[in-house]
Formats: sequence, C-alpha cells, structure tokens
Amino acid sequence: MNDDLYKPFLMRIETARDEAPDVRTFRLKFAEETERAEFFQRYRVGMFGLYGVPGEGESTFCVASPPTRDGYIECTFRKVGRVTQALQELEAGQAITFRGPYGNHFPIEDWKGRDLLFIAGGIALPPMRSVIWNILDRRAEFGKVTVLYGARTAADLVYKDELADWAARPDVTLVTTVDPGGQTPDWKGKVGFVPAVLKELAPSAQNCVAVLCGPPIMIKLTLPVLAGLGFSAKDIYTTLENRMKCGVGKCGRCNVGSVYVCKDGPVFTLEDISRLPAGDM
Amino acid sequence: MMKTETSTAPAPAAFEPRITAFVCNWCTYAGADLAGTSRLQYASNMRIIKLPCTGRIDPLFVLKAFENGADAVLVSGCHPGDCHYTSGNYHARRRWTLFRKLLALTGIGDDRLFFSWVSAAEGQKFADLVNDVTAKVRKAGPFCAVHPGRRAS
Amino acid sequence: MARIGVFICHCGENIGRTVDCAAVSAAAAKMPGVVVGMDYKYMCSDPGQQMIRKAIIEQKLTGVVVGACSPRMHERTFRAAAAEAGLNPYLLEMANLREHCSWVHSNQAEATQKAIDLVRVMVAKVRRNRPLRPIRVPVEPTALVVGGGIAGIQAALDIAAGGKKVVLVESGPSIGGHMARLSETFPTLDCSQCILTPRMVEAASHPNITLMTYSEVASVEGFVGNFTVTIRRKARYVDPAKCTGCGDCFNKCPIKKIPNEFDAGLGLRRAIYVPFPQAVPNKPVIDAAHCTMLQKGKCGLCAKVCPRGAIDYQDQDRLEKVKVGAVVLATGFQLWDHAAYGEYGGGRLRDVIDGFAFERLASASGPTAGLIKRPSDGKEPKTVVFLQCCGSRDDKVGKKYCSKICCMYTAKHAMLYRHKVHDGRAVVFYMDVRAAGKGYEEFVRRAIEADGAEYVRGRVSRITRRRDGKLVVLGADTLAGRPVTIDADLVVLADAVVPRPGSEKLAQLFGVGYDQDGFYSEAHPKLRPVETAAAGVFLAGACQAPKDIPETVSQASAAAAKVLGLFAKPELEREPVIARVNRTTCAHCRACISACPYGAAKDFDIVDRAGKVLRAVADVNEGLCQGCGTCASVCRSHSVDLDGFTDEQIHAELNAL
Amino acid sequence: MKTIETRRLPDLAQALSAAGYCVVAPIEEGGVVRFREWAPGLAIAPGAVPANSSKDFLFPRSEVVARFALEPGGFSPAPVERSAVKTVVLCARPCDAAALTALDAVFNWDYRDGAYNARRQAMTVVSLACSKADEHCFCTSVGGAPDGVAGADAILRPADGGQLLVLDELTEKGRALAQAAAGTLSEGPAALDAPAVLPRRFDSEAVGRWLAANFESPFWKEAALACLGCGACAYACPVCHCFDLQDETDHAECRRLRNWDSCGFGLFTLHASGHNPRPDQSARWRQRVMHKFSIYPQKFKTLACTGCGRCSRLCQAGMAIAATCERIEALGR
Amino acid sequence: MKALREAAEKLLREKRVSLVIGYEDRKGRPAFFAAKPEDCGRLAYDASCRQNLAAYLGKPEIRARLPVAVVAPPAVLRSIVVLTAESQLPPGQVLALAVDGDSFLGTFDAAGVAELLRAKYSTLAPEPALLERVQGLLQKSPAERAAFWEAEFSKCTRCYACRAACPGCYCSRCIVEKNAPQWISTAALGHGNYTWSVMRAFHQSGRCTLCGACEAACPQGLPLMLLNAVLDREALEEFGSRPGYDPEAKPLIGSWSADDDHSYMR
Repeated sequence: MNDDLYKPFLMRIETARDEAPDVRTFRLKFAEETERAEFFQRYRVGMFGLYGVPGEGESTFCVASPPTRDGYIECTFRKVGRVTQALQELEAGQAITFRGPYGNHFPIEDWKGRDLLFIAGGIALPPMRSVIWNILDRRAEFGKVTVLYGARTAADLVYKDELADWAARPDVTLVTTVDPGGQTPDWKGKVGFVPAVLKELAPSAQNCVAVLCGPPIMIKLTLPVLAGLGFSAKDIYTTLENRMKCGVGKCGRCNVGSVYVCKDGPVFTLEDISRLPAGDM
Repeated sequence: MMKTETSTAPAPAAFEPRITAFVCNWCTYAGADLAGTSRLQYASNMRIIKLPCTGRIDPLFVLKAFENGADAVLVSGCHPGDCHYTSGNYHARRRWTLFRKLLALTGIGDDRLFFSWVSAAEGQKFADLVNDVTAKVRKAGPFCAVHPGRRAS
Repeated sequence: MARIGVFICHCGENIGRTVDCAAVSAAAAKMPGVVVGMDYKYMCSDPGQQMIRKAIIEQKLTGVVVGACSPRMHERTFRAAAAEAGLNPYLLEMANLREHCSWVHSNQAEATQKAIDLVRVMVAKVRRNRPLRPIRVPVEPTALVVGGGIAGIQAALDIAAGGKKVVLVESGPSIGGHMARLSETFPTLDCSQCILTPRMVEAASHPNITLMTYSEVASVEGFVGNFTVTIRRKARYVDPAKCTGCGDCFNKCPIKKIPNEFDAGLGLRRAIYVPFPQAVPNKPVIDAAHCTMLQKGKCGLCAKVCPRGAIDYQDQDRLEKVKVGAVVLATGFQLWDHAAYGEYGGGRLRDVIDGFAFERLASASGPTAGLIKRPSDGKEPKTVVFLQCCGSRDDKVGKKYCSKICCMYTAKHAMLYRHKVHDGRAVVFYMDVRAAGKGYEEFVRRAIEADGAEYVRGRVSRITRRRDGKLVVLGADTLAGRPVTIDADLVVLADAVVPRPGSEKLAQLFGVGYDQDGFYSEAHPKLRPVETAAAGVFLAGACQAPKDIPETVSQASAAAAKVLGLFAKPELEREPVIARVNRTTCAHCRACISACPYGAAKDFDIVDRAGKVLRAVADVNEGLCQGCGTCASVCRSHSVDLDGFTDEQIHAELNAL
Repeated sequence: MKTIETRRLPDLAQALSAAGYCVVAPIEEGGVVRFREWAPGLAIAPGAVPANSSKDFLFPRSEVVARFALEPGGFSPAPVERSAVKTVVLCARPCDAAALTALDAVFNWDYRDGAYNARRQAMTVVSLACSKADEHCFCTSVGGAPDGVAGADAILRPADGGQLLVLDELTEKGRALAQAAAGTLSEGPAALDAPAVLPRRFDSEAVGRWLAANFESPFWKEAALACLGCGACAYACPVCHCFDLQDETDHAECRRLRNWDSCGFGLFTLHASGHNPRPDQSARWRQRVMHKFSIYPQKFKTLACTGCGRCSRLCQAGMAIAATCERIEALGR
Repeated sequence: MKALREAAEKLLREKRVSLVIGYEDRKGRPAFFAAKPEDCGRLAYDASCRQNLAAYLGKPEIRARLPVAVVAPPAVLRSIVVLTAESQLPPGQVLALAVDGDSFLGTFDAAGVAELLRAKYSTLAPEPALLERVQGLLQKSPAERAAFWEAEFSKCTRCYACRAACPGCYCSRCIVEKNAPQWISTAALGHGNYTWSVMRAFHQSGRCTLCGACEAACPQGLPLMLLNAVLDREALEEFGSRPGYDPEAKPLIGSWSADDDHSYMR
C-alpha cells in the first residue's frame, strides 16, 4: 500500500448539481482505473473521504454513493468553511483532490434479514443515502425499509428526485417532514419535528436496526423516542462528525476518549458512544 | 583586468526590481492618471494596488508583498489635510511612522520601503517618484537574496 | 465556479501603440478562472460594450475585467453595460492599461508585460468580488437649519419654497442675526432692516417652517436621510402662546441697566426683554441671570402686569427631538475680541469700538437714533479713525486670514459718518483695499472721492487716551514714508471675523470637520464648497469662512438646492463600499470606533432572547460609513472588512503579483 | 570498554560527519540549548536537557506533504521529494530515545507513515545516560530510567566523574555507528558514574485508572486554571505528534504542509460551524493529560510521556504534568 | 509578603472577589489562583516573577469568575490600565494588589491603579540594557540585521507562547487563525515566522508595557523584546505615547494628530 499518506489522487467532477441552498452534489470520476479498483476494493458504506482544492485545503465528508455503483462516487456537502466554499465554486469538468476511503463502515452484512429504520435530519441524509442505495440494490436480503427524513424547510431537503423515487417504491416506506413553518403550499409530507413524527409513526423495534444521523439536538430528542419504542443501544447506529485533518489516525484532532473517529469511526452504535466522554463531542 | 571578450558565460540579466505600490484612489491613483495624461515616461517596474484610502492599508499587506517577491514597496496617498475621508491618511501616517522603524530593525530600510504623498495634481511628482524608487531599489538589489520575510522557495 | 471575461481595449492607438493588446488578451485567456479573452479597438464604443454584454450572457460570465483606460474615466460606463447584461455591476473591475501603462512606457515588451500583470491582478481580485447592492437609505424630507441669521433664513425659505419642511433653530431670542444689526449695506446703502425684516416675517409665518428660537442643538444621532436631532429649548419664562407682545412687562421691569448685546453694549435693556423692536418672534424672554425674581425670588412685577398670565417663573429647559433628513449649518460669525491688542488699549478704551458698535451708532433704530455719538461722553466725534485688518492677516496675535468684508464695511462706515457729520474727518488706515465685488471698487472710490474719506496706507502702532479725552493715534503712512499722529475722537476697529463660540462643539456633534480657526470644512474647496465630509450636512454663510451678505445668501441658496436635491427622491442610493464587522470574532477593543472619521463605527450589544447583554462588539452604521477602510486596518484580528476592497480581494491581488 | 573523553565529543561528531552522518547534538546558543545540526567548531552541551526534543528530526515542525502546480482552470500534482538523510542524534536523553517507540506506534498503528518511517530508518540514536536530574524530571514514574536504553541504538554512559563516556552499542545501527567512529574511540577500563537518583513520583497505571473514570471531574476546571493555552508543552514534548494540514499558495504553486499543532489550542477542535467540543482550556488540558496517560496506553499499549519534564520546564505558567499526576493519584486513593 | 497575603485573604473573606490571581511561593513563582482565604498563605512576590498575570484577565474561564483580584507589579498595573482603556475589563470587576520589589502597596480599583501609576511610576523607562541591545542591532547593516533575524526566526516553532503570555493578545480569534484569507502562514518556516513575530509586535504598538513576559515565555529564547522596544521608543518619541497610564486613552493606532511627523514621506 502507498505509504505516502497525504498524497491525494485526482478526481474529475462529472456532474455537479445543487441540492438545497448551499448544498451541492458532485459525481466524481476516477482518473485512473487502478485507483478506482483500489478504492472499490476497500470501500464500504459509511466510509468517508477527504476532498480537496489545492490552495484551500481538504474537507472531510462521507461518500454518498454505494459500492454497488462502482463507476464513480458521489458526495454531497454544505458550504460551511473555506474549503467547502471553494468546492461549491467548482463545476463539471474540473478536478479535485481525493483521499480515501477512510474509516469504518455500517455492518450491513450483519443486518441481513432485519428491518431497517433510517432517521435523518437536514444535511445528514448523505451518509445514510449510500446505505439506503446499497440496501435497495440488494433489496431481497433485507426486511422492511423505512426512511424518516426531516428538514427545516422543504427547500432544505436534499436528493429531492431520489426521495420521489423512494416514495414511489412499494418496498420502501418514506416519511418526509419539515419543521412547522417550513412547508410550501404544495407540500405533501408531514409537518413537525422528527422526534414527534417518529413517535406518531411508532415503528416496531422487533428485529429492527435504526440508523440515526442529524443535528445534535435532533439526535438528543430522538434517542428517548427510540428507547421508548424498545430499540436497544446496540441496534442504534449513527456517525460522528468530528473535525478531522489527516483521516488516517495520526493527527490527533478527532480523538474522543479512546477512539480516533477517523479510524475507529465514523460509524458507532449508541452503545459505543455511551462509553465515550459526552463532553468531548 | 581579465579580457572580457573571451568569457563564454552569458551576462547575467540586469536586475529588474519588482515594486508593489499601495495607493489611495483619490490622490495618488489620480496623480498617476495625470502622469499618464501628461505622457510622462517612467520606469515600468511598479505595479499598483488601488485602495480607497491609505487608511485601508494594513501593514500585513506590505509584508505580504515582500513575502511574494516584491523587492520594494511604496505606500502613497493624499497630502495631509487632503484626505477624501478627512483623516484616513493621518491614521496611515502614524501607523507607518511606527511600522517603518520596526521593519528597519529587521533589515528592511529606506531603500526598500517608501512612503509618499502624491496629490491628484502631481503627475510629475509621481513619475519622478517611480523613477527614483526604481533606481534606488536597483541599487539595493533583490530582496529575496537577503531577508527572512521572503517566501522560501 | 469563476467564469471571468477579460476585454482589452486598444483605445484606438492609445493603448495598442505601446501594448500588444492581442498578447495581453491571449495571456489573460490562460489565467485561472478566465473563460473569455478578447481585445477590440474601442471597448467603450457601442460595439465594444455590446461585445461585453454578449459575452456576459452567452458565456454566463461571473466576473469581468476590462483592460482599458483609467477606471476614473469609464468604470461607470462598463459597470452600467454589465448591469444591462444582468451581471451585478460590482463584479466588473478595470485594469488601467492606458494612463498607468501605455501612455507612460515606451518599451513595448515592458509595457505589455506590465499590462498582463495588471490584468492578472484584477482577474485575481474579481474572482473574489461579491455582488454588491447600492445602499438605499430612506430619506426624511425635513431639513434642519441651524442658525437664524440671513444664511439660515435664506436656506430655510428656499427649502420651504421647494415644498419641504424645515426646522429653523436659533440660539438667540430672535432670528435676524447680525444683518438685523446693520444700518445700511454696501455697496448700495440699502437699509439693512428694510430688506431683512420681511424675510424674517416670512420665515416665521411660512407653513413649512417651524421656528425654534432660543434653542440649541443638544445631540445628534443617525446619518444622512435619517438624523434624529435633540434640540434644547431654553427656558424663556414667557409662554409664547399666551404672550401678545404688548410690551407691558418690559416697560415695567425694574432691572433697567443691562447692556444690550444687540446694540453692542451701547444701549440698555431690561431683565425681561426683546432684543430689538422688530424681533421675530416679537415675544420677550427673561434673562435669568439678571432677573431678581429668578435669582432671589423677589419682584414678580412682570407677572403682575402681564394681562395674559404668560409669565412662568417655573419654566425650564426642554429637550425636543426632531427627525430630519438633512442639515444646513449656518451658525455665522462674531467679531474677534480686539482686547488682545494691548497697544490699542486692550479693550479698555471706551471710544475704541468695533464695527458692530459703529453700525448701531449709525442705525436709525439704534441707541442714538442714528446720531453718531461717542460712547464715553455722548459727544459727536469730529475726527474718526477707522482701522482695517484689526486681527486679520496677523498670525502673531490675531488670525492669518483676510476677513474679507472689512474693507467694504469700513468704506461704508467712513461714508456714513461723512453723511452724518459733514464737518467731520474720517481717516482710514489700511494695508490694502480689497474690493473685488460687483460695484465694490466703485463704492470705495466714492467714499474717497465723493465723501472725502482720507485713506492712509499703513498700520497704527499705538492708540492712547489723552487727559482731554482725545485718542492719540500713532501710525505710519507707508506711501509717504512718514509717521502720522492723529488726535481722534473715536476709533473704529475692523475686527477680524471669527466663528461663533461653540461652533466646534456643534461640528463634533454632526461629524463635520473644521479648520484651525474653527471655520467649518467644506468637502472640497473648489467643487464641493457647500457639502461637508458628513453626508447630508451642508454649510451656508460665514460659519465656513468670512463672507458678505450676497455671498452668504448665494451659498444658503446653494445649500437649499443641495437639500432639495437630496429630498427629490424618497430613498438615497450610495456606493456599497462600506465596512462590516464580524461579530463572532470582534474582541471589542474599540480601535475602529476610535479611528472612524465619521463616527460610523459604534458599540453594539449582543443580547440573548431575554434581552440580556451577552457581550459588546463593534458595529458599523451603513448610513454613516463612507468606505475609507481605516477601521479594517486598525483591527488586529481582521474582524472588520471593507466591501469592494475586502481582505480576500487584496490578498488575491497580492498573490497574483 | 569503548570510551571517549567527554571533551572530545566534537571529535566524535566530526568523525561521524566524515562518515556521512548528519550529526544532531545539543548545542547552546543564546543561553538556550537545543538539538540542532552540528557543524565544525560548535561545542556540544551534553549535560543539558535541550529545549526541543529529538522528534524534530523525525517529524519536522513543518513539512511539505503534497505539491500541486496551479494552472489555468485547475492544477496538476507535482512530485514531493522524500528526504531521509542518514542522521545521528548524539547525546539524546534516554527519555528522548524512549519517546521514539511511542511515536513509532502512532505512525504505524494502521496506516504507515512512509515519510516518518524513512527518516526513522535513517536515524541512529545515541543516548547519553543522565547522572543528574532536576525537579522536572520524572522518567522513573513513567517506566523509564536515567540510564534507560529503550529506543536507543547506542548509549553513552558517563564515567570517571564525567570525564569519560563509555559507549555501548545496542543495535545494528549502533554498531555501525561505533564502527564509523572507531578512530575516536579508545578501548580501556572506566569506572561508570552512578546514574541519577530519581525516586518514582506517581504510579502511572493508577493515574490512568482514575482518568478513565473521571472525565467529568470538577478537578479539571481548577487544575487547568493557570494554563494559557499555548503550544510550548506540546512542541517540546518528544511524544506529542498532533498536526495540521495547511495549503499555501502563490500564483504558481500550492504546497500542502503538515505543521505541528496542539490540543492545547482553542482552534484545534473548532468546527467550521462554530461549535467547539472542547470549548475551554480545562477541556483541552484534560485532553492532554488523558491522551498521555489513558487514551494512548489503551490504544497503543504505551504511555505518551517519557518523563523528560520539558513541558513543565518550559511552561511559563508553571503547569506541571507530574504534579498533576501526583494529585490525580492522590484523588484515586 | 505578609501584607499582600493579608490583603488577598481579606478580599476573599469579604467576598469582594471570587479569585485572587497571584504568584505561588515555590520555585519559578508560577501563577497561583487563590479561591479560598486559606489559600492566600501560598502567595508570594519577588523580582523573579516573570509572568504578566493580566494575561489571565482575557481568558473566558477567568472572565466567568469575575470579580477577581490580581497581584500586580508596575508592568502588570499598566497592563490593567491598557485593558481598561480597551474596554476589556468590566468596570469594578478587577482589583489590583499592587506590589513592587518587597513592598505591598495596597488594593486598587482601575481608577486607583491609574492614579498610583501616575503618582509613583510616571517615570518608568525601559531597561537601559534593552535599549542598548536595540541600539547595537541598529548599528549593524541592514543585511546583518536581516541575517540576525533569519537566524532567530528560524528557531520559532509557532507555539504561540508569546501570544499566550501577553495581556494585549486577548483576541478570541487571532489574525494568524483567520484562514480566509490566511495572511500569515502557519508553517513554522522563515516567512511565516517573520510575519508572525513582526505583526504581533506591531499589534502591541502603543499598548505594550514592556513587561517582558513574551520573551520570558519563548521556549526558544527569541529576542522578542527588541521588537517591542523599538516600537515603544518610537511611539514615545514621536507621539508621546506612554501606554498604561490613562484608562481613557485613545488607541495610538486608531488616533492621530495633525502634528504627527512625516519627514520620511516623499
């Protein structure tokens, strides 16, 4: 393996599309077949990469496409800082630097035959989207699939086309919701905060795995609802989004308790997380 | 003296200084315009960065210019009392009085860092200034050869 | 992603002769972010502008650099063209390839290289430009005029005639100012009050003018279009609503021997008084310092005699707020105190008087009913010496500048004196006679030739009082080259014109600059003589520099025109080059607040939902900020930035060099 | 025994230099002793604990890790030269040498850092046993010793009251070095000086146990009050290895640099969103102590502290990690 | 020493402050935080105290615990006045336990500090030795000066101990931490090190009390005081600036006078 840890490879933006205000999705193509092959040999859903613009730096976010679609990768990100700002300004045809895939992954092989409940808020759908697509591409191996996705306003929902696809599928239950006041006149989903909608939905915890990603306040308020529904801490998965620089367990930045999120994460069960110092996340 | 005609080494290219100038929009920039309108000829080594007022010029800009390879820096604005913003140049003046002493201590002296007041009417002064500064810097030599503030290549 | 278009203008041969424009546009086309590089004979021509507009639309440009003449020449032109094509005009920048390059260099290689560099710098900058919107400020269409002299009256009347509301504030009990004190005016010898009082009355009765006499500006908030000015209404102790101006009170007031300021101390007034018979409003005020009722609680006579019960000894200063969109400062002048000249008696010689005192002596409504009588003994002076440049053009004791009006009014005084005292001798000491005005020189000639004023070129070195009451004036006739001694009965000093006391404080309230002598600074001495550095604050009259009446009135009308121009639109539009504070990182060291020339940087409290102050930071008032950027450069953490010249832009420009 | 007179250390340096080594040694300059490249004429100050640690020569404070040529409309990668000069660190403290094994762990626990390893392979460490210790030293509390050999390729031991140094080769690299320097070494008897006596101040395992259980203890708020949040401790520490990646550009080139960083800086964990999981200095000081005595041992089976005492010796505010550990141990009792 | 301890103890006992920031009675005289009256016995002061404790007044942890008292020799007293002038100390929330040499001078509020300084320390001047070092350096050629600083700045590791030590460095986001744009390189290499130290010194213009804490804190022993001293001298000579005496003072950089020198302007 290449031990030049910080040497990225180049990827070309095949398509770029705006998802929501300040949120953009790239489909990236590998410049070299060897790089593509090596990537997909290692890539599992939940892993992340470091996307860079020379002169600005690198930014960490998940790979939002599944390994079952191995000609490209997709990523979706929001403009929050210097690097993501620079990335937003890029268009199809231009190149970025990429390192990855890094980190651990969702253990979907262990989930075969089980029901799956995905709960996402705002820009936290992308980490889950790769999982959902992966599951849907191997639909027969899994039980019921339920997706509960909420955002502040209808405009803030990402992957609007795909949501429509999922909604149309008989083998997926999709529930979308927006915060009160965030609906448009033609809004057909629910209006309300994710925890309340989850309570109303009341999915069964029986043989079910929950994947939960979203802003800290949503997670905080949703966990008791899941517990109330009977989900155990080891069946609830989430991803941590600590600040990272190296991605390879060296630079120390993402260290929380005894884990390096970039290496030991970003995917954790609630049980794992309960062992980490809450005051450090 | 050795015979020069036998030398095969190419003559080193004459040193052409790179000079960065920070000027205010209302006086020195206009003074440079006037030099142009008057067709006054001067050395082509200076590149102007236009700002609204000398008051806007942070000393960091000067250090950045040196770091990026400028051999000298000129700061020029309105004469005292003429500032379009009434007192931006007074603020600047006080800043430069201190800053130039600090830079002098670190080896950036009067042959690298220049200050002037050039009004919108002083096209000739601007042209003379550029020529004079260029001549001085030519004599002082390349900045990058000698200073910790340069960018390491 | 940046999609920059670069357009290089040949300017006919002007740029193209020295700069290889095609090479520049070709080099530009390879610069990062550039998608179009073109050159053309005349970019500013219609086809040139059309090229730019077309490229903006077809190439979906996100920024434009025009390499042409100075932005001072055509930046507006090209920005307007960009706006027509739907590009925010502030996403266009110009590289100055003509004035700064082709016209000043003759070596084509060097000039071309420089042109490429200049374009590269602007491309780097424009990539960091952000769309800006002109700042719109709603305008309150009411003007404040400070000062009720002829300047303020004229400005107020003109604004009112233009259909806008005016608040006219005067610190004294009456409007009228110095002009009301003059006997006749040069060069026509019109009766001053005859031409002034109708205007005073008009100002008081005009439906668009609110008159606030005996009032002062206490504080000012806000900015052009939106000032909130607090006016201190000084206690009059007479309710003007009840008072009919009958005069019973001041006729009965027992405190009689107060020198009347209006008469330069030559006449007397009571403790309750109107300053002069034609005062507007013609309602008395009580001079609290002299009123025994107010000082000691004894008397109360005026209240007893007032048929309307208008006297109110409990009256107090009141503060009143007015919202105005523009301000005219017309605070006028006063005469310099010649007491500083010990050699002229140091102010102790009663028969050495200033010009205003002479005006009052000559005035038909004055303390002597227009008879020239000297103050010490009331006798008619037979020899009067007039001394010009007293305190003017003297940077040792007095003022460096020429007071401009003294030559003329001294000629007038000499003339008036000779008209009234036919056997009297009028001697004028002068340095030069400056009579540059319509009919002025003729007027002075008339004083000398027709009215026999004796003009002596020279200075007076000493004035002493002899035991017999004569004033011995020791001077020099520099034309004859000999000393002159004159036994005079009265000496009139043409004291220098200086700003009113308190004018500096007022300037500070409005953020207006003033010079070392205290005269208000105009925004530009030639081209913006009516404006000040504070947007929306204009100047009229002698507060800006010594002026005579016609000049004062002209400037007042000019100020009124400026105000009406400002009020012509409901909103103001301003260049969006203004500073912004990053409140997250501001440490509130207040350096920017100290540095801002306009008082635009201010303290700002960040509060939580309950209104509790979490911390203080600096903030910039968009209305006041003029965009110099001084605040940004004194900010150590770079928490202040300047739109149009941001840190990001300058950093990019420097990295492109 | 292979010996060399202490005063002849420069001769040893000269010999190694002649043999192709880049010699790094403690050298005094302006009142501060620091490890730096030795050059002929420079005196070696063997007695001192230098202000910097030998990690500087494995993990430099700033290093280019990637390079890009900037071009119109994009960029292309440019090669980065990996420099691994044959280096000897002469008179390293035993605590410096011991730190290398701790550093090896993090740079190789999963992804292997090639640049680090190349330099590590090219480096020979000749430590110098300590015959005295100061109040900041505490190697014996963290598994080390004044004459410990962990991480060293060879060790010099003072003898004859400091007049002589006795060289023991410990590894192949050490033997190669001894060979290269043979000309300056003598063979003969010497009376080894006693190593410094340094009583153990705390039980690092007990400290680790308390730390693992007391993340939320009010102790931290009070213990960190004096910390001013600079990086002096981390940068002097032979084991601290946190870093940042930063791009720097001029108009022609971008260099991606790996720069030292410290968990003591407020910026270290600050998210772009403004959220900071470690919002105050107590959280950052806690991270520093926890990482050294709890997290690192859990993860890499070695403490991230070798007791060199540099952090406390250099701390302007008197923050002393050993004293903190003593207090923690007392709290755990 | 006894008087200092008693005064500190009294403040805590009477709950006038929640914390006394002082120097501890042990080797190196490190910072010490007395929160209880009985802690005050550990306070000490002597000439070996190098830290400027006013640096703590900018820390959020300390601001959260106001009111506090600070043990303050003259340079620290001046820092308190500078911080007051820059609106960094909420009125009445910081008391100074003024010390000088062996004497304890009393407990003062911000106004009292300024009064004490004017009365007793109006003639504080930089150490002659420091000025001599500046002079010595200025006598060298520009190239020698550059070489001198090249050698010095090459040692800088960018640990920012200088910044942490300085009471004037209270920005919550230092300029070097601003990344858009990144004006000052964070790499510990020549130009970034140079720009960092030069700008940090410049940012103290008219604010530095020459307390020496930055230089004392520098693990690499960089002669940072040379930079501060040259600015201090220039500010005094040109503008009569004496930082730390007037709690109402306008910032030197951020004010101006029509009489300021510009003889160097062409």
